[in-house]
Amino acid sequence: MRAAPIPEALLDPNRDPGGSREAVGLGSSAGKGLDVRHGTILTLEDINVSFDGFKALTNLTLYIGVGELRCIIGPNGAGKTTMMDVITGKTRPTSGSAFFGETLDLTRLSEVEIAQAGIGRKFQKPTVFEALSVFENLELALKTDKSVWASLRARLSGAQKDRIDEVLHTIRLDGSRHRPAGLLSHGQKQFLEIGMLLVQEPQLLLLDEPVAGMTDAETEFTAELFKSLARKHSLMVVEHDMGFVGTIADHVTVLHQGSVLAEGSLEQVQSNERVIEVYLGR
Amino acid sequence: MNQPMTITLAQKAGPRLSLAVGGLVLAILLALPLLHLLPADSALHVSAYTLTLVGKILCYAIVALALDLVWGYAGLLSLGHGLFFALGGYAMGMYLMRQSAGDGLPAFMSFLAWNELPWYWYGTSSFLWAMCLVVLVPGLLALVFGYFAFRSRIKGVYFSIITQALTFAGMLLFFRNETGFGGNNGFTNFRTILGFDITAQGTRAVLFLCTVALLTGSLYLGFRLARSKFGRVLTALRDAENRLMFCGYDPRGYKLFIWVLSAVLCGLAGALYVPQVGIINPSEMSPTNSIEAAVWVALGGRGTLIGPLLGAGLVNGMKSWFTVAFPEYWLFALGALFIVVTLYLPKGVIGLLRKEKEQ
Amino acid sequence: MKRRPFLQSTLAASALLLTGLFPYTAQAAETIKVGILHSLSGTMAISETSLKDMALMTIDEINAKGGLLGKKLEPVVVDPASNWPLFAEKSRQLLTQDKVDVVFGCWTSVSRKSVLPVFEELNGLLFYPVQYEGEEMSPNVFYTGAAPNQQAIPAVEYLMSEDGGSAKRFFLLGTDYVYPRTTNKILRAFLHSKGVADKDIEEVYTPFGHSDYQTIVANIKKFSAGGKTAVISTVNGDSNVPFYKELGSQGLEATDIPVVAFSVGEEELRGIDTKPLVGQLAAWNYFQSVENPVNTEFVTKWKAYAKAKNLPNYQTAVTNDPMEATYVGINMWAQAVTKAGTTDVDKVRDALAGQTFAAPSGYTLTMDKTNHHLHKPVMIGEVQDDGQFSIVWQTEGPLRAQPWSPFIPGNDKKPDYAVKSN
Amino acid sequence: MPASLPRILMALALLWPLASQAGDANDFVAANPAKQAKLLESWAAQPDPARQPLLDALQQGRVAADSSKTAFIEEAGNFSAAEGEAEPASPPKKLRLNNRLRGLLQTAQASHQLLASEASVRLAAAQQLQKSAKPAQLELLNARVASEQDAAVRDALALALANLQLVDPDPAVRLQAVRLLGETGEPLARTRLEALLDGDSETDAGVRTAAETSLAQVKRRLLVGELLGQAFSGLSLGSILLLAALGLAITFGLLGVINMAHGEMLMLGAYTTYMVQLGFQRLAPEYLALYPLAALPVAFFVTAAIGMALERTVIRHLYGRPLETLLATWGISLILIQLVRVIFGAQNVEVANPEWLSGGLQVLPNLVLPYSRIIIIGFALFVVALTWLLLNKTRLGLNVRAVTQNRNMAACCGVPTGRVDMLAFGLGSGIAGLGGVALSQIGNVGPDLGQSYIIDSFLVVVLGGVGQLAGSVLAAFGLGIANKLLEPQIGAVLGKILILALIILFIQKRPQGLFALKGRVID
Repeated sequence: MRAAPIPEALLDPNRDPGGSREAVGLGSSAGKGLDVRHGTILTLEDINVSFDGFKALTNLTLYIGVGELRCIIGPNGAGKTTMMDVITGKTRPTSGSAFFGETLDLTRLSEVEIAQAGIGRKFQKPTVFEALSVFENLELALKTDKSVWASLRARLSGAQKDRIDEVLHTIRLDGSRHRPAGLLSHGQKQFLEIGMLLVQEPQLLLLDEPVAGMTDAETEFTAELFKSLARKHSLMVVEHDMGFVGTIADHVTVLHQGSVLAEGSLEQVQSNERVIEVYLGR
Repeated sequence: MNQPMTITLAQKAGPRLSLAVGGLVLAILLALPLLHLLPADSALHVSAYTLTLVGKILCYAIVALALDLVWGYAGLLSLGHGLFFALGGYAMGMYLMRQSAGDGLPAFMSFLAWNELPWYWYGTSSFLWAMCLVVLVPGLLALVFGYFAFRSRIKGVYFSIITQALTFAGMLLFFRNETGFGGNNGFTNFRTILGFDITAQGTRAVLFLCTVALLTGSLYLGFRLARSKFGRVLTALRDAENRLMFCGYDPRGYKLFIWVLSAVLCGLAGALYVPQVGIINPSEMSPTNSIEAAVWVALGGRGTLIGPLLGAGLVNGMKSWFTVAFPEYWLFALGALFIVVTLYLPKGVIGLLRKEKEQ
Repeated sequence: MKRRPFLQSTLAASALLLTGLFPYTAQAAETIKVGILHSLSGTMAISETSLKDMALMTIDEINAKGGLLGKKLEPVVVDPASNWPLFAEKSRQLLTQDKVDVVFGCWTSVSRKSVLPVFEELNGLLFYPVQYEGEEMSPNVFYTGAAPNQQAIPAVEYLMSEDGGSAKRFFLLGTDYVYPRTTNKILRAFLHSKGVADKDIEEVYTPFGHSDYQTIVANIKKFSAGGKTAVISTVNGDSNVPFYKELGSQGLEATDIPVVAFSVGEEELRGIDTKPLVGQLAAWNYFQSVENPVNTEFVTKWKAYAKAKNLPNYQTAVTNDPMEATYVGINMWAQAVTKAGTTDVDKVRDALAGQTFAAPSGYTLTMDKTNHHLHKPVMIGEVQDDGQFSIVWQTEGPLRAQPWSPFIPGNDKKPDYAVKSN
Repeated sequence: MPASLPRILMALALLWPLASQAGDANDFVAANPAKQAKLLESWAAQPDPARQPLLDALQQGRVAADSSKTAFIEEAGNFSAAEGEAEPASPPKKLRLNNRLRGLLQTAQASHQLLASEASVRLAAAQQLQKSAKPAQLELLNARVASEQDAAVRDALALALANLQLVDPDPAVRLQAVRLLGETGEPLARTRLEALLDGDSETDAGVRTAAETSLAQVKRRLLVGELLGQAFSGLSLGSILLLAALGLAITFGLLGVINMAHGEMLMLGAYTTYMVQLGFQRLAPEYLALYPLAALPVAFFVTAAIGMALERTVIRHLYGRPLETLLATWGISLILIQLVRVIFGAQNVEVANPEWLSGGLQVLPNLVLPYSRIIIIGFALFVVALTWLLLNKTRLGLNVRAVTQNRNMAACCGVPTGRVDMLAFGLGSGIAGLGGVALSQIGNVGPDLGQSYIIDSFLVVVLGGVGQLAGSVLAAFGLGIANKLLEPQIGAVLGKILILALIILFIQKRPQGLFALKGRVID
């Protein structure tokens, strides 16, 4: 199988992918050490993963540009979640290379190191710390020194409190700040998790079905949120909801049987015959 | 379960009441050894039996608290805490044996016709070094074991079972005469501690006070930990370890810290237990004892600081009473208690008390 | 709604706790209190329960004869639950809270070691009824079981005799704890003194609760090819069944390789099918099958008692050595109290020295004047298919105990009278 | 000494025919043990078919004596005089033999049985004599070898003779004997040959060299037997661990209940066996030998019923809270232990192996495979197969797997989850009950029986990988064999400790056990 075509935008050195060259310097999200000289924040090349003979990913090659908002779609079992596992270090590929920026080899880093390097992940099923209050959830996610010793002496500074308040406001949970996260509704948990990603200030956000279980209004709001996040951050969104994908995506990648089937704008992808074949059946 | 909530809850429900009860209990505990010093015919005299019994239960309470730190807060159920407790006890026992042996070898060694001390006995005649061992031996063992276990992400039942295997192996090892710790008889017949007669009223009172101090200290430590960000990270770790890792926390360090701390607390409790009870032997390492400790915690209410103390007190108090009043039936009572508590009081006795308060 | 019952149960629980901490003390002194300290639950219950019942029977018997010093005996039974620290706690409770005048109890050495400091501190009186490794002589304990020279050494002498099969090689098999280790140490020294070389002695230990004896039995077989072999077993209670079953199924018979056991008596044989065991040996100071009027009466009384109290499996009730030792101990204590005219520990201790009692073993046993141990006869019994022993050899008369075995270096300097270990 | 003893015996033997008429039985009964031993030795050297009934009676313990030392033989409760006509002067008392006499009696029996008409009896007798023949029997053996018709018996006799010929004055005879011994695998032959290597005891160099060659051969055969024995004991221990753990593999492995009361299910299975045995003894003593077979279904249903009752009353409230099931089942286990202790007493109860489960199969001279163990290995495999079939080929199994994988989904699909849970727990408990029946045949049956197996059972299940039947099987046999390999090297105690340490290390390496399912991480 041939490697999927690389988007033009990424090949053209004169073009700012996602128009976000300057985003590198924006906010604190652009990690001090991360080398994104070539405008690519994530590079996956020829990734293979197999579980006891079952090939979950086959020669997967994918690039995400700095500040880009990429949607990944694909039928069940296409390898979307496995790909996220590879990026976050949860699953080790049998072969292939995965780089964050130009220099960070994701296949050699532990999950924690990857998270600390600036990749945040939202799980398919919203996962929050149910026994802690909403505020405490955000406090834990906050970008700060996360070593044992630091946590023993940690006190929130005024600026940090303000930051949490700000995010609480953004995700519309100011009213529930002292409620235990376990008592939130499904949609609220989704937002809380997104909020946790925000305070973590990663450069790359991996979002696995973020709007599942949300009302239309919430979905709309999420779309707005993501659009505002792009450019400052790079986003990779796995989603089934085509409507949602249509409202946010500049670029869409279709995965099928563990490798990239098609890539391009939503219209391009939707008119791709192979995609139609896969989605609609022969 | 929900620790931070319960703390806020307790605060709401009336810190004054909690403080008053706590202060009262502490006052009683501090008064007991003083009353013990009264002449035996005085009406207020507290007998050595009561004092050692309460002292023993307090030591168990420390173990329960230590276990709760790893189980209730970090979600790691150890079925091997008896090992750390016994190791601390053995370290103290070595010192006590050396004290009663004077310049010679401990009695059981001359009896095995050993002519010199094994290397690991060197320096145990020094109280200071023995105290170091009390902390170091359980601490280092926990560190090494924990490092490997947490590195391999062993958790849940797997963790419980291998800790059980660990303490079982320890028990078999200490059973052997050849290991050099007195075989299954262990250490008994202690005479003096720091030159004081171990059976003297004053020594008993001081040992008891040390136990109370250790318990209060551990409680305070636990309280501070639970209220710090560290405590919240532990709770988060217990409920969603993966989420925590993707937030950039390395769970290994957190687990290892609390695990070693807990082991050291157990070791200290063991060290205070031995001179009060007068014997340390390998049966303290039997898996059954460690399971019983888990039962104290569950009974009292895990994830709280006071619960384990209540649990240890209740179970051991009942044990002392039942084994005299209905010697043949106490196992029925104990067994039924476990079942009732797990079925109807998932939050333990403390949950029950809280419910009362809420209404 | 649920509030009240909950409150009540909490109150009840705390009441339980309080009564546990401060047990009501003493009623009027119309009775003489006798403590019974045997595990009724846990791993040792298997052996100790029948001693508790035997003690109660003996106390009933003394009460039926009018008690002591005009007072009835009142037994105080506690359950130390096979938990050694609990033994110490319970003994303190018996002595200081219940204020008993004497305690009958303990089985394992570790339990005795656990209570010893308490008895010495409070000047209590303990009667210990089980054979043990020796190396102890406390003024507060009377040992009515055998010391090693009253059990192990005569047994080995028998094995070396022509009647015992003239054994040349010895396989010492034990559970890995203090009693087997010490006994085997003494036996090895004894065998050396008889000219048996180290290559003809094999010592093997198993962990507690060991249940797989395949390898060991195979090794015994292999070892026995080198000459007439006897196995000396100090295997602990529960492991005996799998051991004997394995001997049987691998076809080792007593005629080929006799096994002499020091911890297997009538009570243990109740749990074993004895047909494959016929001919295996045990060494004790008493067997139920001893024929004399005292024993006949003793056995009859016990069976009647077991039936009257509806003890489990009373149909097959048997007596054994530690039960006899308990019986002898209580009776000797009663005689000493009568002689001293008081239950005061120091006076009773003095009165006990030289006390004699016509025991079910058919001998008149004497409490030694100085060393707190009974003079006891030694008997070797062969297992019969009915679970009883037939006595194949016995000493001429009772032997004086040597708690400090001469075969352990350094013991020659130990005094031959009881001194506090502290 | 060895030279003089035969001579004395020969002299005695010459006198014997006269004395013999006075009545062997009465002589024996009147003699003291030392004299009885002499009598038996002389009988062994001079077999007389007329003495056979007496020997049989002695061996069966039916010989008695009255106060006048007249011998009587008991027959179904009646005593009749062993010789001539006599009425007991007092109630006859049975003669008790000690071990030494019993051994001599065996040898004497064997001598007499050499005259038996059945070849198989003669063969067994010859084999017995290989072990215990005395120099006094040299002449007898020589005569029998010469007259024996059956080849196998003759070979066996020749070997028994060879043992005695090792001290023959003629080097040629010795040489032949040594060569003959080299063809056996008897552990005793090894000792006998080793004794010849020494220049003092064996003067002839040729015999010494032959002894060396023979010894090497014997040693090789012995080694084979030892290795096979080790392998077998490993398998056997593995099968026992497996039977102990299999029930747990279901209740813990599939249902996720940390079932601390599992050991007590084993114990109840064993006690059921005891009860069935009692029942047979009372009601159908003629079929007593079959009681273990009858106990299997009974134990299965009894423990399954108890398991189901526990599941319905306690455990069903605790699904999804595994660590709490630990506490509740621990409570259950305490109650069951004490209950059994109150009902049956704290002592072990007697469960006897029936005839067909006693003894063993003599494969090599130094290798006996006990029938009980062979059958238990087979039984373990049978139970595994049965469990596998139940779980994989039946509707119940499908439901169980569905419920354990996704309870809610299964409920939605119309699977009666409550019933399935109950049945699955019952199945696990029932299998534990079957394990209990097997354990009762090799170990003790007491209230604490389960406690001694519970830790091992958990280790097997965890090591194999929770929820993996095949993993449990592999882990059980692996542990059994590893244990038996280590035991001869470092002893049982250190072996056990080392095994525990290895398990801890192994779980570090493979936290999910031997047979873990790999796959996408599910959160």
